[in-house]
Amino acid sequence: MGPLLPNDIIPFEWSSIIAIVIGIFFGFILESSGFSSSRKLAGVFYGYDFAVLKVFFTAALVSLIGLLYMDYLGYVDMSSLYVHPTYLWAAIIGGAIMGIGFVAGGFCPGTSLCAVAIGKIDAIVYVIGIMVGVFIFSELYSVFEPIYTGYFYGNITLVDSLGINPYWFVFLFTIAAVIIFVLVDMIRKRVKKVFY
Amino acid sequence: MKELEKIKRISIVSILFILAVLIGLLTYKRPKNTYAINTEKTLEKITNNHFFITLENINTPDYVLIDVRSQNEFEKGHLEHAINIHTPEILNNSAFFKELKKSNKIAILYGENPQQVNIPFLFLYQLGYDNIKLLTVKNSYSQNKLITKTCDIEKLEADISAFINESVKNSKIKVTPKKTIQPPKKIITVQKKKKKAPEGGC
Amino acid sequence: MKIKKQNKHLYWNPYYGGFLLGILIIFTFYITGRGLGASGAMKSSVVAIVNSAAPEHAESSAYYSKFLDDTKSPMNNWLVFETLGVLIGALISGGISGRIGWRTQHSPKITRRRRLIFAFSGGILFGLGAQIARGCTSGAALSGMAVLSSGGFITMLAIFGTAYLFAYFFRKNWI
Amino acid sequence: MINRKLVKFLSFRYVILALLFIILAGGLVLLPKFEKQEGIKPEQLLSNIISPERYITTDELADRIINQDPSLLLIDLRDEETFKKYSLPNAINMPLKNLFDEDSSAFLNQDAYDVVFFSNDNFDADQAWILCNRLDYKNLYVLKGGINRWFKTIINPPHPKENMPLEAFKLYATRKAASMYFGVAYPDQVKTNVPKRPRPTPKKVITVKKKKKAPEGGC
Repeated sequence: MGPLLPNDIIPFEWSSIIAIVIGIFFGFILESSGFSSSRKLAGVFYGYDFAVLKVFFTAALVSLIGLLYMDYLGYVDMSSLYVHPTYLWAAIIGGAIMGIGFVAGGFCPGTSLCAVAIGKIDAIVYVIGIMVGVFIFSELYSVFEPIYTGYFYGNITLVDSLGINPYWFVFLFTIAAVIIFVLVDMIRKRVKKVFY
Repeated sequence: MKELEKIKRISIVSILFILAVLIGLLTYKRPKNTYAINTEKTLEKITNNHFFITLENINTPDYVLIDVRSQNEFEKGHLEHAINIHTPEILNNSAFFKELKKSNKIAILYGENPQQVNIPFLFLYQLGYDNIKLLTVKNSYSQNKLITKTCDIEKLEADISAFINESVKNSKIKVTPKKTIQPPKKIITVQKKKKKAPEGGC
Repeated sequence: MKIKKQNKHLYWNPYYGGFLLGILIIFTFYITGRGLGASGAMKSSVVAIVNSAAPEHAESSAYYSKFLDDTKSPMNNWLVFETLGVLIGALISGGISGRIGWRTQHSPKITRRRRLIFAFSGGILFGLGAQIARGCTSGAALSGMAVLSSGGFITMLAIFGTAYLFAYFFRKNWI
Repeated sequence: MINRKLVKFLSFRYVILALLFIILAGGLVLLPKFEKQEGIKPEQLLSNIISPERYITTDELADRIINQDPSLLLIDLRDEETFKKYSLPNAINMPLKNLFDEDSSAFLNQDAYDVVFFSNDNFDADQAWILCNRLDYKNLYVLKGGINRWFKTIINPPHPKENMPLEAFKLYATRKAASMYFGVAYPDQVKTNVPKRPRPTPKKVITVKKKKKAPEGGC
């Protein structure tokens, strides 16, 4: 039946209620897997706790495998799902700035909201920082405009850009992920334990 | 890292997930007949090469004549050793067509007139049986004997504008050539509101 | 009270959390056809604030006008509701395992002030980067990877790549 | 001792989980491929194309053209020069080859207008109709007999012989009037042909804003 809301199987008024419900689950999962503590998040860069990597890759893989099976069985039509647009240099430069922000601040927007919910003051400051960052971007929009709109390759998927078979890609990606998980555990054993 | 030891829940959930996928796969029944080519390819194929065949060259051995008319019309008269498959029953004997395709015989469809044969022809073509041809022939009965005349398709029989001008010329009274009233060029607003594209983003 | 105190730091198995998050993403794509998101809500709130503070400036500037349409306020947006849900969900989960309490979490080596300064500057950088790349880790990277979007993969690689490169400079904050 | 056994057991459980995961992903690769099914199911398509209610007769079409039916949209599937020589008033030329071009899909995939396909006879028109019906486009019709029948019935109606019933004469009268509308002049038009003052059709300019609703969003 494909995505239910755009196909009007569920009337559009429900979308905000569904958003809240999805948000509740999202917040619950993030918080209980420990993403509300910035030190656990930063552990992925310093080797003492690779929770972020594990959660991130498992979530991506499970959703990818699930969606591909549903697409094969005809329950969802992958071509009508929203694909994040590919602005090449915007993604690289934006990603670089976000990377530094991640290491410095210790949060990403989703996890900072979880931390705000349980009363972390640094998270609140972080969220205000994000708002200031957004404000700066919009004020200096003319400066960022060429990057922001340049090198647009459309909402393409890896299948279009690399011409690979999605099933094979997922299979190899899963094997790579398992290898990374094993390596990551070895690294964690060798790195000095940090109690947080 | 105590939480890595807690494995009970992850095992239960992953087994449930794999079970769900297996159930989905087992209960998945492949649709009985599936299209082989999509609409763009079909359009391109039928407009480029022609599948018409005339009455003379149909007696070579690996041609199979198929009559798409109804049963009683078939009884009244049909070309020699033709097989009768009425259009609504095409899907029921798709096995017959599959077997035809395997033994790469060419199936020639014919009916009362080419327009009537066009429907089963295009339908079968989209299902992937591209070993079919269309007999451009018109069947009619006189004293219950079948007469088949070849006819051609999409041929403009009369030049209408010439007819109109000529009729205007020889009509006695001088008729101001009434400019056929051209209603304003119709420009169509197209609201593609069938499916709301899912907007998304971070 | 002792039990509550004791399992304050008992989080889920990361694979279990990742698994449920994957299921949630499938559920979100199946129902709404779009992925999750977070920084979009902050953008809408900034737009709303600027619009209420200086409406004519908001109208004139190229960036704000993109998100302003007079039919509904910028806050009436899917992501804002989802962010509301995230706050509620985190509150519930925090409440269950007793992690709620006003505090600043920082490594014993650094002072609270330094942690707040870094959090603020990190926030600014992240806000800027999220706008340029049109998505943050959960919006562009995670939801992008779920549908194999190459933009999502590039963003994810860029984020984690630079984070690992610059981890050395910020190590005093964390270790 | 127990701890080491426990760790060994746990790592063993992880190995199973990892293997299960890889098999699950591998399963995707082994699934038999099939062409992406486009359009409605074959059974449904067959029942649609058998039913004749897609045809519109030439008399009915002539009547709707004369009354300038606003919801009528004529699509001529013949090639360029035959279209130039003669075509129905206000018809849009869309040769069968580029039925699925970018701009032509705006005319087909909409339910504001009744789309009537016509060609010399209804061979190409039927083919176009079947393909569009497979893509589930709504209210498409085919002109029965195409331009040839249009000529034989409307432009040059056969004069009914005496023994024909009254309806044949009435039908002939209406067809003759219709042919006059389409420009055919008859010698016995004694009274000067008072130019029928056309009702001023309201000037209708509707712009084609074919804006596919692109998924906006982003963050």
